[in-house]
Amino acid sequence: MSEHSVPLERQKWMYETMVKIRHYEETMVQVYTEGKTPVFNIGAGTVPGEMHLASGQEPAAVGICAHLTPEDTVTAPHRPHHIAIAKGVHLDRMTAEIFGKVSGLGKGKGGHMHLFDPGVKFSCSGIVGAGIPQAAGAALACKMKKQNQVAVAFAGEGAANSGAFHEALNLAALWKLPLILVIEDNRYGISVPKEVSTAVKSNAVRGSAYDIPGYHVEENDPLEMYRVSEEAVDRARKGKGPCLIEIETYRLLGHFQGDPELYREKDEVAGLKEKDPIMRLRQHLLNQGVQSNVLDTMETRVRQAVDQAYDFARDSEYPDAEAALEDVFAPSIQ
Amino acid sequence: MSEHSVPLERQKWMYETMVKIRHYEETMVQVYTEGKTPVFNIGAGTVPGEMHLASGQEPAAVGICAHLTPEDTVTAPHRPHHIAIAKGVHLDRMTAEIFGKVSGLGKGKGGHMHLFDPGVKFSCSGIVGAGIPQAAGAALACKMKKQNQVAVAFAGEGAANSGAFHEALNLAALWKLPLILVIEDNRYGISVPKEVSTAVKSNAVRGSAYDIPGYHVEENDPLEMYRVSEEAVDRARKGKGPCLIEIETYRLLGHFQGDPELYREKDEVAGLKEKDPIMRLRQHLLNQGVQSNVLDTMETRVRQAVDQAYDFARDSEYPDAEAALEDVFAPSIQ
Amino acid sequence: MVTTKDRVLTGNKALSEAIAQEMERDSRVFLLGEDVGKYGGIFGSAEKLLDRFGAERVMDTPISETGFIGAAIGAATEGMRPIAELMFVDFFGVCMDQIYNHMAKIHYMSGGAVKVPMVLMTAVGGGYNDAAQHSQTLYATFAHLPGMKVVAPSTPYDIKGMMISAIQDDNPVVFMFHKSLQGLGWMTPIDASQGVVPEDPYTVPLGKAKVVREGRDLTIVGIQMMTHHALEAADRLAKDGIEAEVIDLRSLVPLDRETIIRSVKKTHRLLVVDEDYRSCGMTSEIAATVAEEALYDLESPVRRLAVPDVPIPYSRPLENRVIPGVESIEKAVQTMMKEV
Amino acid sequence: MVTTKDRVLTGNKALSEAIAQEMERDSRVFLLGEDVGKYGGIFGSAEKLLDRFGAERVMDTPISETGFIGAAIGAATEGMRPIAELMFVDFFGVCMDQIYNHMAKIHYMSGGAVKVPMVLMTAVGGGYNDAAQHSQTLYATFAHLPGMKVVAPSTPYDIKGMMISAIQDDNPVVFMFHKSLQGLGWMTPIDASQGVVPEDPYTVPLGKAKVVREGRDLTIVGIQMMTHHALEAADRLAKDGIEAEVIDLRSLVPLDRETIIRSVKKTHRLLVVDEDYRSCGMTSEIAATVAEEALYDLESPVRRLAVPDVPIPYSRPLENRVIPGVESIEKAVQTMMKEV
Ligand SMILES: Cc1ncc(C[n+]2csc(CCOP(=O)(O)OP(=O)(O)O)c2C)c(N)n1
Ligand SMILES: Cc1ncc(C[n+]2csc(CCOP(=O)(O)OP(=O)(O)O)c2C)c(N)n1
Ligand SMILES: [Mg+2]
Ligand SMILES: [Mg+2]
Repeated sequence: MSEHSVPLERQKWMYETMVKIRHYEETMVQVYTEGKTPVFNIGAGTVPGEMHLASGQEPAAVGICAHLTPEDTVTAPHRPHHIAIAKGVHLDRMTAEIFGKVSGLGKGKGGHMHLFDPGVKFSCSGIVGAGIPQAAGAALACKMKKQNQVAVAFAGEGAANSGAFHEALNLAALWKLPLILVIEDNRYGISVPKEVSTAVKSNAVRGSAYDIPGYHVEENDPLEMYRVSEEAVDRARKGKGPCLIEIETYRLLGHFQGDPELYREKDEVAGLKEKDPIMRLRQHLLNQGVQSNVLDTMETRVRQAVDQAYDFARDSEYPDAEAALEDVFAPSIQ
Repeated sequence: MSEHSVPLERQKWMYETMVKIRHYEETMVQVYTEGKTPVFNIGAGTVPGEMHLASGQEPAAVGICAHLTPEDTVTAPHRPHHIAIAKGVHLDRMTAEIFGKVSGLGKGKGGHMHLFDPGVKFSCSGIVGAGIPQAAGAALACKMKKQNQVAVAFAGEGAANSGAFHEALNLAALWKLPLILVIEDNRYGISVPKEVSTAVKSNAVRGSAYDIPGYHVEENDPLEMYRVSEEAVDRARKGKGPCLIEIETYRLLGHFQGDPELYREKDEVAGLKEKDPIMRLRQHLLNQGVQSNVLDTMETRVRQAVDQAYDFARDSEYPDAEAALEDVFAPSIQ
Repeated sequence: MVTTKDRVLTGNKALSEAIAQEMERDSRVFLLGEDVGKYGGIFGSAEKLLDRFGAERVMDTPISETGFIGAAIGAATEGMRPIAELMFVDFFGVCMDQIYNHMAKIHYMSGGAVKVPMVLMTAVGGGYNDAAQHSQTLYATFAHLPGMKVVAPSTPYDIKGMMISAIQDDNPVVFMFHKSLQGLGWMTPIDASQGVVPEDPYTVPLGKAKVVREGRDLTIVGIQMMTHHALEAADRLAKDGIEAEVIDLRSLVPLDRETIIRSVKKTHRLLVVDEDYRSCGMTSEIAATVAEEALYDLESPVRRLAVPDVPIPYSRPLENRVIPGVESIEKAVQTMMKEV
Repeated sequence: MVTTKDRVLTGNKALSEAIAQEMERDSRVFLLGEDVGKYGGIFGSAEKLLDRFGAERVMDTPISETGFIGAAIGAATEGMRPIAELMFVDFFGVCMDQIYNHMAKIHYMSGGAVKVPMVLMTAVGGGYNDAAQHSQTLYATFAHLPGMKVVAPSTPYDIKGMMISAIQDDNPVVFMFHKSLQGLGWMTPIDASQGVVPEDPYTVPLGKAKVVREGRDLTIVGIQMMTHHALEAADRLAKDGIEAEVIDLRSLVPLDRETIIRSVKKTHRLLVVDEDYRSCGMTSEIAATVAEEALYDLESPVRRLAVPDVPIPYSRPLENRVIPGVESIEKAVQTMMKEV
């Protein structure tokens, strides 16, 4: 892991945030099974519906969000929690949304794939690729408003084969939009390995189809992600246009909870766990002289925040059934 | 104009076919105005509806179709006549279709943008980009049938910014399909110049996004198109996979007939006419010692074929109105 | 009555004037789409806007409908008020995901926290032999899916007023203009494509149908071109003593069921005329509404005229066969009046 | 009566068996889609097919629906007989152009010269809290547009028989299977997802509705899950002396209007229940058909139950509110029987 130029404070923030994300996702693994045992039933329990967790993919989220402000826009795909947390989405209301509670970000209407927090300009959606043009539009708005905000779209490596990817990148390049596309290459789109879906090894080469830089981050390295993102965000803020970053990352869990994962060898995940980026960054911080009790304090703090969010969600009320008919249209007058 | 290795017979065929296409399109310019003067009304006259002509773009069509057999598939876009003629579509029935007659390829149901001649595996459509995945599917069928046919998709440079382009090329590259994508860069998508629509100068570079060759043919050169296509078709037939060819070509007429062409300078077309590829190839043939009366005879022959096609169309009957309700579904049993 | 002081505009000029006035008023409004710049929109929706507002607010786009409509959504959620033009409604299939899963649902999915104030403007309609992929109206394709307002005005006056309302609306509005009603120099000139349009900005509410001809014998509901055909048929029928009430639907979503039901309760007969496909179309919805809410007021079965579930054929006699016209309306009414 | 000799299969096994048998019979049949290989289809439609037929005929695709559905069309016009899986019908918006402008229209536009013998198979339905972009049925979105057959079977027997018919049909067929009726191990187990399925190949005709319960008091038309809810409601209503006739629609295009009308002429009352959106939906089309063709047979207004034109919300009480269920059907019937 190279270390050039990542300020210690940022490293600590990344570490803390990755721990927070991991604890969030691991808690969700548990919560999601509530009411689904002994027989797994996707529609039952505390949290029903599909659940796409991102344990292992923390570096993609923290490495770039470290450079963003609440005024920068982020769109995320169906696997959104790590990105939402790194972007600073309201954790209590996000969790309540996932629980389907009225105190949730979307009053329970959106759910885990549809988290909207306009306070920090975060959104996500369940349609692969769809967030990329929308982020381009947010970047266009930044440009039109002549502010120096940027927009970041996250997408999986599978999404890089969707038409939306191509159309949005061409637009962004053409209009020199402050857009950064982060491709989280976790090797799979559900069960389909990258080499079965993608004609090129690295999507970074696809930058040349739009005459924009394509960066490649190896080995799920949060510090390298930080450095590359710094350049990418800086370019975008300065009006130098879009770029794409592909990061090699790892999905420690199934595509969704309940995935039998028959498409990968059992020991693949064991191998990935040995390379856990959180452990690696922790070791790296210790190597730099950070005291382990400092890290422990951080861990305790974020664990508490996560646990509190789950408590908040649990203690909240379900929406009234009739609320289903509201919010189709906003009051018309602007 | 370089000349290496194009057999004279093929040069003559290209010349003859280009003359045929040009005469076809110039006749259509006239026929299309029938019933539309003094006031132009798109829905009136002998041939109603939109009319996209390809005068000037002959080299793209003949340069590659010179390498194809009736068993190879071609899909064309909304500007299809030159390609159809080069592919050997039944000219009488094609013209009758454009006239809306019952003797037409589609019994008058399709029209100028929807010409289907399964006899020579030609089809076209009015939706930009849509033919590319379909050609990939035809190429897939060739591969599955273990025959050495290929499929060629034609598209405008504007279409190279559509999602269909990206998805189809990735598929074709991944599956090593015998697909050749020909991009006719006529500088405009309707009124929008290439530099306003496309983030790269040449779409040839986009081949690298799929790890396939991208060829670039300059200056609307039919012989160069022939040579590049030879390599492309040969690769495809040998199972070496897809490629894309972009040819710089020129649209001598408006996007459609009736286009006021306010988006380009008047003298642009005059300049293009001076570089007319048909004149250039004629001169080239004369330089190689072909007698001008040989060329004259060819010209007369194809002019007659074209005129006959228009006569056929004119003399044919309109379909019975009730036929509109037929052909929605084929008889169900295969 | 048109006085000499009244300004007569074509549909397209009413439309581009509405956009210009809103762009003038509100710097957040901008326009993007294919050929909206120098060309001014293939159907004249953006006439002269580039000259007036420049290329930053009147943006030609690549042929990337998912890309630029998606971008409009992203810009709208960031507080801009984009108008995106989908050149022909027939092309919806390359970008429908952005339209129906995002533009239309973000407000709901966010529990009302995010607004998507944008207009998706698109040309609809046939009648000039542009065949199966360039002649559709697809009204019901949009009206079936929740979360977007869908309007289809039929006069220059309503075009201007409803476009201004659409731009000012905080919701996504699909604004369908009919090619034949744009009054373009290269289409069949028809009276209906011209009309009196006040110069000052004004709004016409979205969601209200309009009785455009009073009558006692039956109700004809029309949409856009079909309203004009219905009016002409009504004039002919009046000579036979049949007085048709004609309703111009104007808005598909919200649907003004009250106006329709009120009329049917008066006339006791209903014919719905639609340029869209018949099955699961606006004719179905309106007929069903009446069967639910005014069944006992009907004195004869509901009748529907629409494209008979075939793609739009190219050849003139074939297209004429499938798109309802004055004649087919007249005939349908005559038959209905004999039914009891 | 199920005898010990009868084989009971889940919906997904009936479906994958149909595909396997057709692939066995006809070497032109192949399958492509996301996760149809090792995974066997997210909803089990392709269970064990990869092992049996290999990766050349059971092809995992990239997430490129326009690409691979377009490719299926191209292969079909070249004489292959592809089955393409669109994982969730909700994703139609990224590929609808290929589906409705090409797959569905090529036969017509070519004047019958080109055939497009393919199946577009897709999962529909909600009820397990998968929210606005993964819970729709969108029946009418497809049924509105001409040129494709659209079927929605509700029993394992019909799933197998109709899939075999669909594959053998020379037309494009949109085959919608309902997730809850696949009998998957990770969904709520319901009786309706299992049924007797003969091992030998057989066909069930496309385009025929089926009376699945006879009754004299009213007709309930259901589609897929809604048919099962209607049957359960009918059993409950029978205890109150109300005998509902229940029709399983099975095929949306062609629509079997005769079976519906025949039933309404007998029962004189109609309730249509649909898991799709209400406006311009199948409920509209069926209600309109009856208002046209059996108006005088109706003894009370037609009633429709469907998703009330809102996106499908995530939270359990909200989703339950908008998707019709046994209770809401029962209540609607009780109200109807009091109406005259
Ligand atoms: C347009 C579309 N097609 C298919 C799907 C179903 N789907 C959901 S996630 C997914 C895989 C996505 O893979 P990738 O982009 O690599 O993201 P990852 O799940 O690996 O994070 C698929 C196919 C979808 N949601 N949207
Ligand atoms: C999906 C789609 N979007 C827009 C159009 C409208 N349209 C027809 S042709 C055309 C321009 C095409 O440009 P190009 O691909 O360069 O082909 P050319 O017309 O120059 O031959 C456009 C925008 C369409 N037919 N389909
Ligand atoms: Mg992935
Ligand atoms: Mg062009």
